[in-house]
Amino acid sequence: MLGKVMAMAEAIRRFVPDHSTVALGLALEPLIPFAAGHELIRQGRRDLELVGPISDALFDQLIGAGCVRRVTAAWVGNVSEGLGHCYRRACEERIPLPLEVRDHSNFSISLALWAAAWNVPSLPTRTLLGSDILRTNPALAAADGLVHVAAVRPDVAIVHVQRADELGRVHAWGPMGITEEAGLAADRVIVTCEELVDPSVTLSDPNRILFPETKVAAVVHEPGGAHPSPVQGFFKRDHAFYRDYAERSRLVDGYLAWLEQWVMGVPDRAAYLGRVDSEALRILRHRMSEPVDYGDE
Amino acid sequence: MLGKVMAMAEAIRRFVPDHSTVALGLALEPLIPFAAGHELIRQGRRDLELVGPISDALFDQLIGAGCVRRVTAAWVGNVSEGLGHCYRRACEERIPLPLEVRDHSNFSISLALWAAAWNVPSLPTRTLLGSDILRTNPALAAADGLVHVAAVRPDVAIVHVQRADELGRVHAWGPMGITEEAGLAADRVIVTCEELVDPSVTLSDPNRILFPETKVAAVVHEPGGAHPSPVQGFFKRDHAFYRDYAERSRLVDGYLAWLEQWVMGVPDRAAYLGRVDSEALRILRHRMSEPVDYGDE
Amino acid sequence: MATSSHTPQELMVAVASREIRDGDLVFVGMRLPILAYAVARNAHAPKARGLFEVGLMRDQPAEAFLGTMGDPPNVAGALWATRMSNVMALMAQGSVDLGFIGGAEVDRFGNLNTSYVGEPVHPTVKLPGSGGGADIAILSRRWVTLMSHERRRLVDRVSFVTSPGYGDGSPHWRKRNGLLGGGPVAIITTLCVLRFPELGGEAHLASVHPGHSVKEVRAETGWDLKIADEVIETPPPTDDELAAIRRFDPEGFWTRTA
Amino acid sequence: MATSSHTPQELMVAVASREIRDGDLVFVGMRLPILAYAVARNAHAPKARGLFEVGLMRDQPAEAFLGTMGDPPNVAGALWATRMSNVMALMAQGSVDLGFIGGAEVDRFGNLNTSYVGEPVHPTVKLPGSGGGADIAILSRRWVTLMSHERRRLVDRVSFVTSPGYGDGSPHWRKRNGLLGGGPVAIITTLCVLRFPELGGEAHLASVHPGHSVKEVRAETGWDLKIADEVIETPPPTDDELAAIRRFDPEGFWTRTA
Repeated sequence: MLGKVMAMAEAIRRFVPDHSTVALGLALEPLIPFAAGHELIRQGRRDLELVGPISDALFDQLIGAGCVRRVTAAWVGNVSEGLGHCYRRACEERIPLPLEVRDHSNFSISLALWAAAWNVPSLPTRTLLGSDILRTNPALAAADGLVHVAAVRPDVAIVHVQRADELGRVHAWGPMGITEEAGLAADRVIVTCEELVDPSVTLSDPNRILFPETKVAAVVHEPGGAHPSPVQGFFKRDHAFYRDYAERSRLVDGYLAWLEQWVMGVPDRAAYLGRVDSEALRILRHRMSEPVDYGDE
Repeated sequence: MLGKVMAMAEAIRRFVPDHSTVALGLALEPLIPFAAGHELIRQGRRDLELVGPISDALFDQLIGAGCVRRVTAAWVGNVSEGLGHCYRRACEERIPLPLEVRDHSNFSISLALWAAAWNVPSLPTRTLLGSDILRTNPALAAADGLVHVAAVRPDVAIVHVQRADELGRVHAWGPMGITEEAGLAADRVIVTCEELVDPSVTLSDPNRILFPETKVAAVVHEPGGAHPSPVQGFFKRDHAFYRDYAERSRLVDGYLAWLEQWVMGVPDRAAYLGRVDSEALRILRHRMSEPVDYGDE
Repeated sequence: MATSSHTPQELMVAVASREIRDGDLVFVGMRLPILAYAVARNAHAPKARGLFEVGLMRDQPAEAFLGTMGDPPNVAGALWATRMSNVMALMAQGSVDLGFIGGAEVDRFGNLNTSYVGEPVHPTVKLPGSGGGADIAILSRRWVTLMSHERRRLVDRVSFVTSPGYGDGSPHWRKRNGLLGGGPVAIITTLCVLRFPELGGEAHLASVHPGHSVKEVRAETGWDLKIADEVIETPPPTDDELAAIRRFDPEGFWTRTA
Repeated sequence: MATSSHTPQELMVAVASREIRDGDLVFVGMRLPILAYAVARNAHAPKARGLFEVGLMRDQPAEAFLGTMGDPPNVAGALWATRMSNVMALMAQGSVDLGFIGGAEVDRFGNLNTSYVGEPVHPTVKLPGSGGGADIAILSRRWVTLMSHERRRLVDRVSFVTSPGYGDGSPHWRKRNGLLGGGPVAIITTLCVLRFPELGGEAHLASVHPGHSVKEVRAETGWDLKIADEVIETPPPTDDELAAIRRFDPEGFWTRTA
């Protein structure tokens, strides 16, 4: 009854309606919830506002598919390859749709989420002074030698993590980017995970639990759900896959062919993974952390 | 050469001069660096500003010993027993010295440290609206329906943790209170630890490392250095010791006798522990955390 | 079914536990409320969660006695061990349904003083301070305070408002001053329970504990206390409640000492 | 001793690595600077530390090739895996000695544009944006940018300042505008190295890479480039530098492709 486990299609249908503000790709290059993003595309979600820091190819894919009305982010492109071609087409030619851009820096988008997490209208910072980003983003205001970054409150944050339990206690490791503040700022969190584990595993280390379980609305067991992004301890980054996407998405037809092959033409992540040599990407050199003792009596 | 390990007396002598602003007791009831505080008293440190959230008996002991000029904290007393008698005498009768008090709430002292960590003059919050704390603390200003909490930048934060290595990589677990923001806000951190471990232990779990090593000036291997406060996995809280301190510190003479017995009359922590039945406090029921895999290749 | 032999503290814990609704996120605080949470969780509120400013969220109460919220048994099995600022973030968002605050001095409008008796510059008594009290009073959806019922503690107006209740008692005082939370709903004392009107304002006597009288309560209250139309006798702790209290406070550290 | 056979990217990495002083805390960023950090760490800067906005601090370079700063080899053995906001806190405090920023377009005063070519409302080219670039440009003590030397990239004035250098070049422009960090010290291109005066201002040609000429540099630069009194030839990568570069980029992903 308390369990939050569901299939990806159900989690996206129930918790990410059209017009939602969605934070994802919050750890920058690793742990990007590509599987969840592709389900958003398959379900034809529209008018989304995407929120993120340096945002790798998934933002570009969602924009190309026409799901996105506004991007509030520090960077949108293909981290190892450069420009995001769908992002360019949307901004330069309104293809497939016009796109509103609210530029941030990595620091300022983090502060925008901390402002929402602490429920204040804005937080001050010394970054962005002297940058024209202040001119184009109405959510940033300079005053008294400081920049005031308006709160950004996502309706939902989508995170891919290494392991979670059915009640939404999440363990993630590696660099966290802006994941924690996004989860605290969001109304709710959708978790996709490599491993669905027993609560005795997550509760054995409460300091590693990333969010309060009260924020987590859905837990989707989706191994490989972050491909082609890396997952510490599970998968290496598939650089070639990013390169192939960059080349094929250069023109609209190429992008649409790519989308058909990897998103529209596959029913779910399992089918997608059947077309990837994920074994070649699997991490084989294990480096286990030293346990700590929560002994109490 | 790179090693930061030193004896308590040297760490306090080198890194906590008179007039310092010192943050300690940052995890509230657990992990209070009593051994470091007692060394401050033995070395006759003067004119300190103490910074903390709910601050258990150590603040009271330092105030009674005449080390403290100002307290910037949310609460000063004896958590399981109630009032802090030395704190009362200092505020009510200027015994042994007058004391300046800058009252905060738990939330506002945390924000004061985050402001310093992010190097901004203040951070806004909705707490403290309607509280007379705004009237008495000049570091808090109400405007536009918000309270602006001025940055508090400690010269040094002193933390007791479960384990650290000689280069200052720290693993601590259990509730962290305001430890992280205090360490980031402080110019430098003094670490006292139950276990001095090999870097292969700390670096096996970089997500558990509490501060950047660049902040850590000294590592003191001081088992039992938090007594009578609890240390998850190591020691239970010594409630009777707090009760005894509360009763004996009710009057100045009793406090001074207590101080002679437990601080001035003992050369160091080892001698102090020789007078405590620490075996009765040792935690015997172990609860090890499930390891995580930082595998990379 | 009620039993006759219980201490005033045991009754206060039982009464406090009944303020916890199932599913509540409770900002627990210290001392008696820790027991009240444990009692509620084991009785009528099995889906309640506890939040502790030290940096913890729990569902099950700790398995062993707690002298403080940061004692090791409160950490083992926690749902979240984190920073205080993250716990405060949840409360600032309005996610905390109920908070408990210990009071040294309270007034007719539910304002708490835990800072100074007398002038702050030269106090006759320096109290420990806010801790998280002001944060709970301002940000939680509703809150309750527990204290010993003495005329010097229940005063007409506190000289220093550490944790605001309904301010000067004027209509919508909290809203006008930008306070997000709803304010105090009850003052649980050693003699009785005081409650507040739906929209806040002045406290009134709602129930008197067994063995005590309205007359005694008025004599020990520092203002002309309003009395509810029907003052009931506070239902004493049930055997189940007492059993739970004594399981979590086996030596009576909190409930069987003065 | 220098070798003749190296790619332009390999030279740029070697030159960038020489900007890192021993003991520096380096905000590393992406691509070539990741290699520059590895080269410096293995040569003249064994006590340097690297900071990555993804949320990492390292001493030793990663043991394996990195396509991004967040690749697993960059996490294993890290000194700190944390939140971006904590990494930014260190930079906001002035603790970052040197930062690297990738540039799409730079002007004579060292201002970088990585946002818009043309009007932001109807850009002719939408570039990816700041990432951490603006943060590094404003908050690090000194910074360096690397880019392909093309007349369309090195322009008189950028139309959009994503990451500010010395603004309009007027004296103390950064200080007057409240920028904490010191500003750019070098622009490393495929043809040459441009440097800035001690107190900032306009870039000048400091060294020309082997096989290229001042004339060529001027022709490929979008403003009337100042020339240092003594323009030297950029010292080519040493064998040790090349060996290190090729160890950390074995397939030439970053240094042997266009």
